[in-house]
Amino acid sequence: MVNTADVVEMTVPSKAEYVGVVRLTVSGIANRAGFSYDDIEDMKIAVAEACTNVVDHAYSNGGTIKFSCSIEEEGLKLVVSDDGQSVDVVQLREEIGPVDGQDPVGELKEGGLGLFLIESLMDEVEISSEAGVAIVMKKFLQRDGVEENADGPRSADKQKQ
Amino acid sequence: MVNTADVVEMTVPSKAEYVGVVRLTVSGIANRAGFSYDDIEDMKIAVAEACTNVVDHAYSNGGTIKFSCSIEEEGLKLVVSDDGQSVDVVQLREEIGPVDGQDPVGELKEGGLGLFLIESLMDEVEISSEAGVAIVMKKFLQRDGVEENADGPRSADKQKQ
Amino acid sequence: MNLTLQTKETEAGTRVMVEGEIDAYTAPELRETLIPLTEKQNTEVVVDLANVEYIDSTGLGIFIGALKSAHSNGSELAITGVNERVHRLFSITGLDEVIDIDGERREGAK
Amino acid sequence: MNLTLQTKETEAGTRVMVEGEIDAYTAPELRETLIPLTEKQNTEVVVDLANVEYIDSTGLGIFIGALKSAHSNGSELAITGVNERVHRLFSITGLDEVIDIDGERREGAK
Ligand SMILES: Nc1ncnc2c1ncn2[C@@H]1O[C@H](COP(=O)(O)OP(=O)(O)O)[C@@H](O)[C@H]1O
Ligand SMILES: Nc1ncnc2c1ncn2[C@@H]1O[C@H](COP(=O)(O)OP(=O)(O)O)[C@@H](O)[C@H]1O
Repeated sequence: MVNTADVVEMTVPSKAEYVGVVRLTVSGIANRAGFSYDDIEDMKIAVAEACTNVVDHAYSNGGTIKFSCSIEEEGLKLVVSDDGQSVDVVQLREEIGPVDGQDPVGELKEGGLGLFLIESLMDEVEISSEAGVAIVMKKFLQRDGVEENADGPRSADKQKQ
Repeated sequence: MVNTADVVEMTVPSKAEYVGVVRLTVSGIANRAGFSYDDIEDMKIAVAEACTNVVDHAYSNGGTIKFSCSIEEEGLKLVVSDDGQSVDVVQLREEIGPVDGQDPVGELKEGGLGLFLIESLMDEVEISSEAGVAIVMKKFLQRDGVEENADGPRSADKQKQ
Repeated sequence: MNLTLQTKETEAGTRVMVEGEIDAYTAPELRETLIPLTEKQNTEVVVDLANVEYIDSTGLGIFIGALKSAHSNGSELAITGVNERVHRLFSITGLDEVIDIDGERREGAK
Repeated sequence: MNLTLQTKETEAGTRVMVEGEIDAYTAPELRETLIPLTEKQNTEVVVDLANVEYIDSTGLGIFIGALKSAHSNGSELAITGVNERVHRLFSITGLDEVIDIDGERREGAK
């Protein structure tokens, strides 16, 4: 339906009001690419998380969010990037995780779930940071045969508890 | 809500399946910019017509559709452009018009309504052609006081009949 | 963004129920369903657009093509169920003067 | 893309009906409604998410904030009406272990 290696590129101002615009664009592309409702919703969230991070953390004086999507045979490659502040990716990845139900309520953090959700909802995620941050996310079409885990990477931890 | 002079830019392959993706993006931007349902629908159609023209007429060997949208205080400026074949804009404008109800059915043309719809649904339209074609379309926010004519530019002709 | 078509035989001919969006991507499917139906002799094809949320000139062009096809085969094409938005497009483009829409064609061109 | 909030006084406290999408753009509105309600002493705030089509981490963060606020004021926060999609997000992030969702919180952290 959609040919291999088609690319959609987009630039929007780094403001909360445009995150929903990118989300709509993603849902359109994913719909045309033949993804299921659930996969489309997952991608909308993942891309929105990456865009929200740009809005919240990348720039001190405004800038743009860059979004690109390659429609490949195996699925979609979604990239969200910015030219803002750089981060220590290794340290960042160490901090990624869900809420710990053992923590006292008063000590729960209100943020820090964005990257964890991206990791949980997408099939492959790469984060890099040179000038700014780039996050490359993949979702594969028709993972028949591969058992999908509704709880994402979490479930392994849960069994240990 | 949305600040002056924000710009959203987008590039998609010149294929019919991506026209709907651009349309979704337009509806998101126009929603955020505070337009009414009817104005949003009008802009979706106008942008889709311009994109469909790129798909149908611009390239013989494939190419891209460029879409950009400036969110200005007075409203939205929507631009659809391509790097394909050029056209004679003066001649093009002369041919723009609705279906003539006096024509025998057998002589009706099946195409040729795209630019006419764009002219009818948008407040201002400029077409230019140097390398490729660019169409600049404006829709103003809140045209209170200015009487809107549901039938567009057509109505003047109708009264003459 | 997608289109669903359902076809039903009626006493007078055929009824086509259209649901979704009619644009450059989905229009070929509509054309492939509609044109063969209008090529039958002396029949009536009614297209129900009640569940159409979006239509642009590519879709309108399909109806002009179907009208011509019906006409040259001694058949009739009618459109029903159009909402206000869709009606507005048929009316801006003058198509409401040549196609029977909700039984209220204003001027006949034969 | 938009959010609509409706607040109703109940015997036990307040019920907030949320409709639409909760993201970085709409979340501040939800926060401004929700936090003051949870700051009342010894009350119960029930948030009905039955008509929420979309929520992401910004929205989830609001509920963590509301839970903390309720907790420190001796009040209760509960969420109801979540559909499968929304439940999945509360569950992936572990929030279903700390917030009462549809009366079925699994492990209590007090
Ligand atoms: N685009 C970015 N630019 C700069 N820093 C970022 C970017 N994306 C993520 N970060 C950093 O990673 C951290 C974790 O992000 P995330 O998991 O989404 O949680 P949150 O945004 O709620 O803090 C952020 O707090 C921020 O320090
Ligand atoms: N982007 C474009 N590139 C080349 N030619 C174009 C472009 N847009 C419009 N045209 C020309 O203008 C004509 C009228 O366009 P339109 O009113 O949309 O009707 P249609 O596309 O159905 O022919 C087209 O037939 C084509 O020749």
